[in-house]
Amino acid sequence: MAIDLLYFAWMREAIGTGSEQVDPPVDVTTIADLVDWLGTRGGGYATAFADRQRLRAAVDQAFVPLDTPLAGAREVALFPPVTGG
Amino acid sequence: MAIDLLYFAWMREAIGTGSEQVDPPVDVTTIADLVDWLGTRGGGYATAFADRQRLRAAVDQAFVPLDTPLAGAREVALFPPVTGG
Amino acid sequence: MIRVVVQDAPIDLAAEHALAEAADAGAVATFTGLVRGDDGVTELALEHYPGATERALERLCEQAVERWTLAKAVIVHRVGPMVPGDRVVFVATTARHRGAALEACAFLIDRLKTGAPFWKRERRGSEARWVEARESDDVAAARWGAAG
Amino acid sequence: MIRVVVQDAPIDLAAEHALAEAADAGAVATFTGLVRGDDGVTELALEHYPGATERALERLCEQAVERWTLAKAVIVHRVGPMVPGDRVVFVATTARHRGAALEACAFLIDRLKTGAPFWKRERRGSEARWVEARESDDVAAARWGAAG
Repeated sequence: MAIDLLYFAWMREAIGTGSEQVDPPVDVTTIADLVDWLGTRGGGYATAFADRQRLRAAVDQAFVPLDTPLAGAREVALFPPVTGG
Repeated sequence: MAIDLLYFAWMREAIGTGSEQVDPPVDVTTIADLVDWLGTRGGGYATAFADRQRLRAAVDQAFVPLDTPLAGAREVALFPPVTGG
Repeated sequence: MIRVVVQDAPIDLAAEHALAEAADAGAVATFTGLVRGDDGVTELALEHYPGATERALERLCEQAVERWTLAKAVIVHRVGPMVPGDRVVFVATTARHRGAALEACAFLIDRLKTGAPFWKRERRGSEARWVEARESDDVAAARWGAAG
Repeated sequence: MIRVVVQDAPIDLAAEHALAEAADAGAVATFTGLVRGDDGVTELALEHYPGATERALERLCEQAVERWTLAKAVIVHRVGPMVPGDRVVFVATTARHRGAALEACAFLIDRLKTGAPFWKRERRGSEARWVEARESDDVAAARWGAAG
């Protein structure tokens, strides 16, 4: 099942793109699984997701914890803690 | 000793003037004494100063309690509780 | 920087806010009080004690600047006759951090309500009456500690 | 009335404040965050999550309107590159009484710092770095109770 991924801030810079579409294997059932799977690509992905304490996520534009199931997700965003305002 | 008196808001309206100069007798030593003495004039003065709970004062533009001595005062203002801002 | 103005003219919010801004202090909090027309008021007139008013407002600003280490404190107060929607008072406080700016702004408007010589007279059509002091204002002012 | 705008253009403070004013609610509190240049910053760039940002800010405004019975809640947030002195964010809250307006304004800016997807990158001359999240922002946001 294809998922649109979005990356922001320094994670976007580390990975080298702000968005991509992926089709993870069936055993990737949570956001944490997805991050592990992306991390196996190494390079910028491994750098971006090295520190899980500094990783935040949104599923279909709603902020969620990393153990949230991916079931039905169309858009997943991965980003560092916000620093706005 | 001449003192400039100022009245504000409904006390000014009751008395009929916003300012006047008075020369109270020597036994008028505090603001409370001054108010008593003005009250003996009756009419608007008696009305204005009927309720001491609703009377505030300033001596030379500094807010003070009614038992403050008049010694050396050049300007005394008498007015109701403020309602500004 | 302390700026205190008591004026008959309408309050120019854009100009006053620009004066409150500072590139070395990133947080500006403001409070603006408007004449409310929802309970039939057709005119609000403010009387004040010239000289004493400015002195009282400057004193409040000095206290706020010291207590919250403000870069700027601004109070612009309108007097005379106004209509619903008009700006009666504008308070702005500028600090490096938002907590200080917001608290100092609340302090100034609470204190201004009880510690500065302004009196309001409301008109509803042909009937005018002086506004009575509200106990809730004394309570709000008291939470900041003893009046200075 | 809720107004949420995320824009590249400079924030027009006079126009936004006028939109926040209402003749039937006399108290308008605002907070404006400026780019600070006192620690050598020459440029601040803000990135955001389009769509999710507006949704998050609207949600915050809805919570504030309900909790403090606001007449209006306005958040205008600038994104993209800015220089010291530029306005980054403008928050305005309008209520019948000043306590509600001031508290709601503090709530919105505290929550906005931790609950909306914005990221800051500071430039000092030729060197750029992403701003790290501050624990003090989490503490400030937490004092308003559980995030909604």
